[in-house]
Amino acid sequence: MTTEQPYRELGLADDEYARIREILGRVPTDAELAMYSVMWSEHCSYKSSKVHLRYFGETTTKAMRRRMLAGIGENAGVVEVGDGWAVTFKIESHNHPSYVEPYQGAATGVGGIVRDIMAMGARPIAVLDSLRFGPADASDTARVLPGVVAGIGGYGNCLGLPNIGGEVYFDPAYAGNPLVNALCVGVLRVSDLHRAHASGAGNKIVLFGARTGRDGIGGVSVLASESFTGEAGRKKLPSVQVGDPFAEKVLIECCLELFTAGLVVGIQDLGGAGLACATSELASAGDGGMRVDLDAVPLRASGMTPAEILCSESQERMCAVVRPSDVDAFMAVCAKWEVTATVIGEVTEGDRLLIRYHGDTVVNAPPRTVAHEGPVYHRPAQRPSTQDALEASTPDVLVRPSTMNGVRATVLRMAASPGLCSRAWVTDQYDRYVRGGTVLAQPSDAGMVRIDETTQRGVAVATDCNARYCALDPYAGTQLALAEAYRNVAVTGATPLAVTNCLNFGAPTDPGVMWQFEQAVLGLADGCAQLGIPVTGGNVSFYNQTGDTAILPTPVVGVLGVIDDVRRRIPTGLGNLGDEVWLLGETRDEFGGSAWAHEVHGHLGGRPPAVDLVREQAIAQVLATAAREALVSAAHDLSDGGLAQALVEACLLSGAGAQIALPEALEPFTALFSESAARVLLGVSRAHAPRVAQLCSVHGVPVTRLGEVHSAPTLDIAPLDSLPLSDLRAAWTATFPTLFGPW
Amino acid sequence: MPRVVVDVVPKPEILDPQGQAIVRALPRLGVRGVRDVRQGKHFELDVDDDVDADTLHRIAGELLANPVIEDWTVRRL
Amino acid sequence: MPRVVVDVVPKPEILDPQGQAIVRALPRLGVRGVRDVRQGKHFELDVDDDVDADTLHRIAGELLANPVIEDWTVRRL
Amino acid sequence: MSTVRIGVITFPGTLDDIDAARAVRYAGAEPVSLWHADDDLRGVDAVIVPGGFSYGDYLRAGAIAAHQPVLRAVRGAASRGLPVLGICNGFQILCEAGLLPGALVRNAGLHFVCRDQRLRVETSATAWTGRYAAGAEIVVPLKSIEGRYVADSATLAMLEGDGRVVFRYLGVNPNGAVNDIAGIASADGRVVGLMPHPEHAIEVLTGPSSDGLDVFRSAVDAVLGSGGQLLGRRIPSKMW
Ligand SMILES: Nc1ncnc2c1ncn2[C@@H]1O[C@H](COP(=O)(O)OP(=O)(O)O)[C@@H](O)[C@H]1O
Ligand SMILES: [Mg+2]
Repeated sequence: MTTEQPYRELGLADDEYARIREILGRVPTDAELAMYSVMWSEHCSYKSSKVHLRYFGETTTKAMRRRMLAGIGENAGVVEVGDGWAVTFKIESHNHPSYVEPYQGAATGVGGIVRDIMAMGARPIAVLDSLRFGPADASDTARVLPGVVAGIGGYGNCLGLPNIGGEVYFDPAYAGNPLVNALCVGVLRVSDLHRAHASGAGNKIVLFGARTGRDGIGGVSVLASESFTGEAGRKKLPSVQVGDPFAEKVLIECCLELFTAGLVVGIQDLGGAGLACATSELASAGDGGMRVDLDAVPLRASGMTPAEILCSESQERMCAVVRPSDVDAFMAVCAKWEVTATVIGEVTEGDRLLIRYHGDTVVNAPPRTVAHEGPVYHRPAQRPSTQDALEASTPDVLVRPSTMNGVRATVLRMAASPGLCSRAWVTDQYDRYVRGGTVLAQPSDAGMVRIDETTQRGVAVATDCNARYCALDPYAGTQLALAEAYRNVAVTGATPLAVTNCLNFGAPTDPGVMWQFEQAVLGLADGCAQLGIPVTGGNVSFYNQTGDTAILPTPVVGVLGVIDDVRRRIPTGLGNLGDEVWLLGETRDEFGGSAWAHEVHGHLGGRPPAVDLVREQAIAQVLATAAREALVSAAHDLSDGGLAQALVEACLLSGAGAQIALPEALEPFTALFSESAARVLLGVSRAHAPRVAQLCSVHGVPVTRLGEVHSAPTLDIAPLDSLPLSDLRAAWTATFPTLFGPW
Repeated sequence: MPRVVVDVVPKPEILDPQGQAIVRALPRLGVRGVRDVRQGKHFELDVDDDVDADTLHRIAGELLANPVIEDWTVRRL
Repeated sequence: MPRVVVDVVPKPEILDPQGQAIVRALPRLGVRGVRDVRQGKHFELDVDDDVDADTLHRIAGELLANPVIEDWTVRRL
Repeated sequence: MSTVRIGVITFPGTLDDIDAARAVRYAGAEPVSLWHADDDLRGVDAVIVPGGFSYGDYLRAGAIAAHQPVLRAVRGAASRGLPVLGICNGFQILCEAGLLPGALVRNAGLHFVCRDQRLRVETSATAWTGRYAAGAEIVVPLKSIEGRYVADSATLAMLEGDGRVVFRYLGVNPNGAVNDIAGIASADGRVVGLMPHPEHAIEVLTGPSSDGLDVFRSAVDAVLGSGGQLLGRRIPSKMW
């Protein structure tokens, strides 16, 4: 028996600590304790989510795996997209750090996901960011949002990665718990796929990139696994990491040159849990053990303990496994890019992770027990009793505009609402042009980049999640998020191929939260199985709550699609004069969780819109053929704000006016603001109308001909009075500058 | 009118990429002997006589500096 | 090791939007009496003893400051 | 007619070099990549200093890159009339290196600004604008946070007086630049710097227009001599 160790302060439970002693057969050293504590934290071990996430794998059929070269468990999923190209993409959260220090938190969030993509041997080619904040007019939102946006731009722009999409949502539930989810897309030749594993005894472990300092020591275990308690909570947080985007840009070019030269056996990024994570994961995934000498690690601060060196979250670092014969060549490439690189150890026979410092052995553990065989919890999950009341409080009771002028005024009011207004204030701070491959970016439904200049092959990506739907029914709500991202990709003419996700939830120790989480996973997995596209990776962020109020369940879904020829993409804005304006899909009276209920009545209740993935798929097929045969001049998905918002955006994006007659069957208000899913707005030339109509009937997609593009600069929606585009534009664009300052 | 100077520097444990970039650039100018550089911000405020020390420290701590990652000093000229 | 401080400020005739933004933000903090703010850069250099004044002025004038838009001061602590 | 070879310099942190090289190809010339550490220009006929964040734009945009060996070579060649184009960060570097007068500072609005920007081409009498009619209006992307051009009044008077303001912002002034200046030229019209990105406006598929392509075509003309020497003489006269 020995003196008490501070394992609780490190976030370890009594039984977890007991298990560490059992594994080691002795009292752990400080370094071992630190290493296990960060690696067994929720963030690194997925101990509360593991049992649920397995379901993604279980529901992924052989057919769905056909194009999948790497999936869940790797740094990022990889799918084959044709012409010998593969694409990797992943979304990750950096929520808590972005609340503590918005600029650096968001910036390092981008840096982290980009390194994940590099760790697959890919060149990063684009980023997206999915953001959630408290009320748009809250003073803390005025602190957090501008900082987060500047941080994402400051880092991403400096890396030379075009920002091609994302989301901005506001809800009181995110006050004190903003969500900052960053997605990165990368490309590689199918033959160049790299994996994170240390194999081949005698191979060297090379640490390269930035020096190691006291950045965010314990950042992961504390920042990502303890919820805030207001001011006090903010104070006790450890120092945040500061990003160096220039160092990361150089690191990217350096890595790519190393890959091309074939100098890398295995590679791993350093993110949360730093070296502790990189070394144990590399060794655990490999076929041997590993010996690491901490004295060789280049330090930025003096007097760092082994535990600190292992857990430091200094940014812009990578770890590679290199054949001894390649070390000199490896170092030469690093020298060219002025990147610091050091051999810190080697792959060994046997199955121990041995870490030495000043001649002492500070870690001697089986790597699997650190990296992959951490604790697993079956947390109790229980549908909250409040859920019935929430469903019972339907939006039917909400007062709807009684006059046509009232409906018309609502169109303008909704266009100006923080949830639906133009995001240009945000997206104009992001470089969408760099690399010269951006074919579609905000405000298109999905971003699209060309990946091959000779074949013109490209990929499209969108992220979506209406968390209000998820609050009403996490299973259906998550399928609606999937459906929307899938639809956003489909309307560009691309074919959806794969899914990534970032599951943002409250504390897993709350059975109600755990129920939401479980339902979300089931919904997403079942939905993907139905659509035939696999979940290739993702990220879980728990403890997004202040006190015991959790955020809305927010499973952000990212969908990736491929298009053989980007010149065939479908634009979002209504273009050609005289083109017919069609609505695909059916509109029902569905206002549960709608933007109208939220913005106008601050109401959340009832059922979310019905999910119809068969219809979503049919629409996607129509659009893919329409794109291939160049049949449609515009396509825009209907989502938050319904038909009214889709029409406003489709007109404002191109500056074209339209003459619309609403179908008699519905109240104008319902036709305009209902949020029924599986609907798309189309622009179709008269010449192609018959062929498109035939396609729709073949695929069983209902068509409503709404009207046509006219020459007047107005959106005329009979029976409403005409809406001048200038008024709509003023309403749509003024909100963010008014809230967050002009520039 | 009194002039007040507030100097803001990154905390010692915080990475200072700008300072590091300068250290690396100096040899190319043929300059030797500069061991370390920290880059911070320098503010010059013209204030009324009745602005007291507490107010100045509030301004520095809440607006000019980011206490999460920066230290600051206030001095009257 | 000697410490040298270089302060760099935008020339008076150059518009300083950062300083102006601070002036505008102060009332929101409930602070009155700050008439003007100029934002510049503050550098702290650790140098060997043999680094002379000329060298320091070269560092300031050729790298740390851009004479077209900025003035600077060098002082040893 | 031998193909024109146009150098594109890459510094650590340069981003738009691949785009500049693409634009050079689209203009029918051969891009030659030049590394910041080299001090020879490999006999190229013209040089582009592309956009990005060289050395992270730490300290000041372009400040550290301006001291790199390759800039010495560029300065020498420019003094002998080699056409040089600085785009965005490249413009900042040329100003920091003293090849062009004035400086570029933080946008008046403080934010990074990415937008499709209307510009007026003020003169066709430079090595990079011969293909445009003076007064032509074009749309090219602008994406920068230190894009506000400033210079003392004497320098401004000289630039305006000698017709060395090459590009001017139209409609919105996106960063508070003096006299809406988006780009300027050296006295002999061979060295041009501008904040907006013509290399991102060479095809409508990936840009707001193809208006930028003629910048690169103009350089090819200038190299092939169609009015190449003329330029030097035409510059001072204010025919616009
Ligand atoms: N934080 C952001 N970063 C980048 N692009 C964004 C961001 N927020 C919104 N966008 C873009 O603005 C446009 C409108 O956003 P949104 O209304 O969420 O689109 P949709 O409803 O089609 O999902 C989309 O092109 C989206 O990609
Ligand atoms: Mg959508």
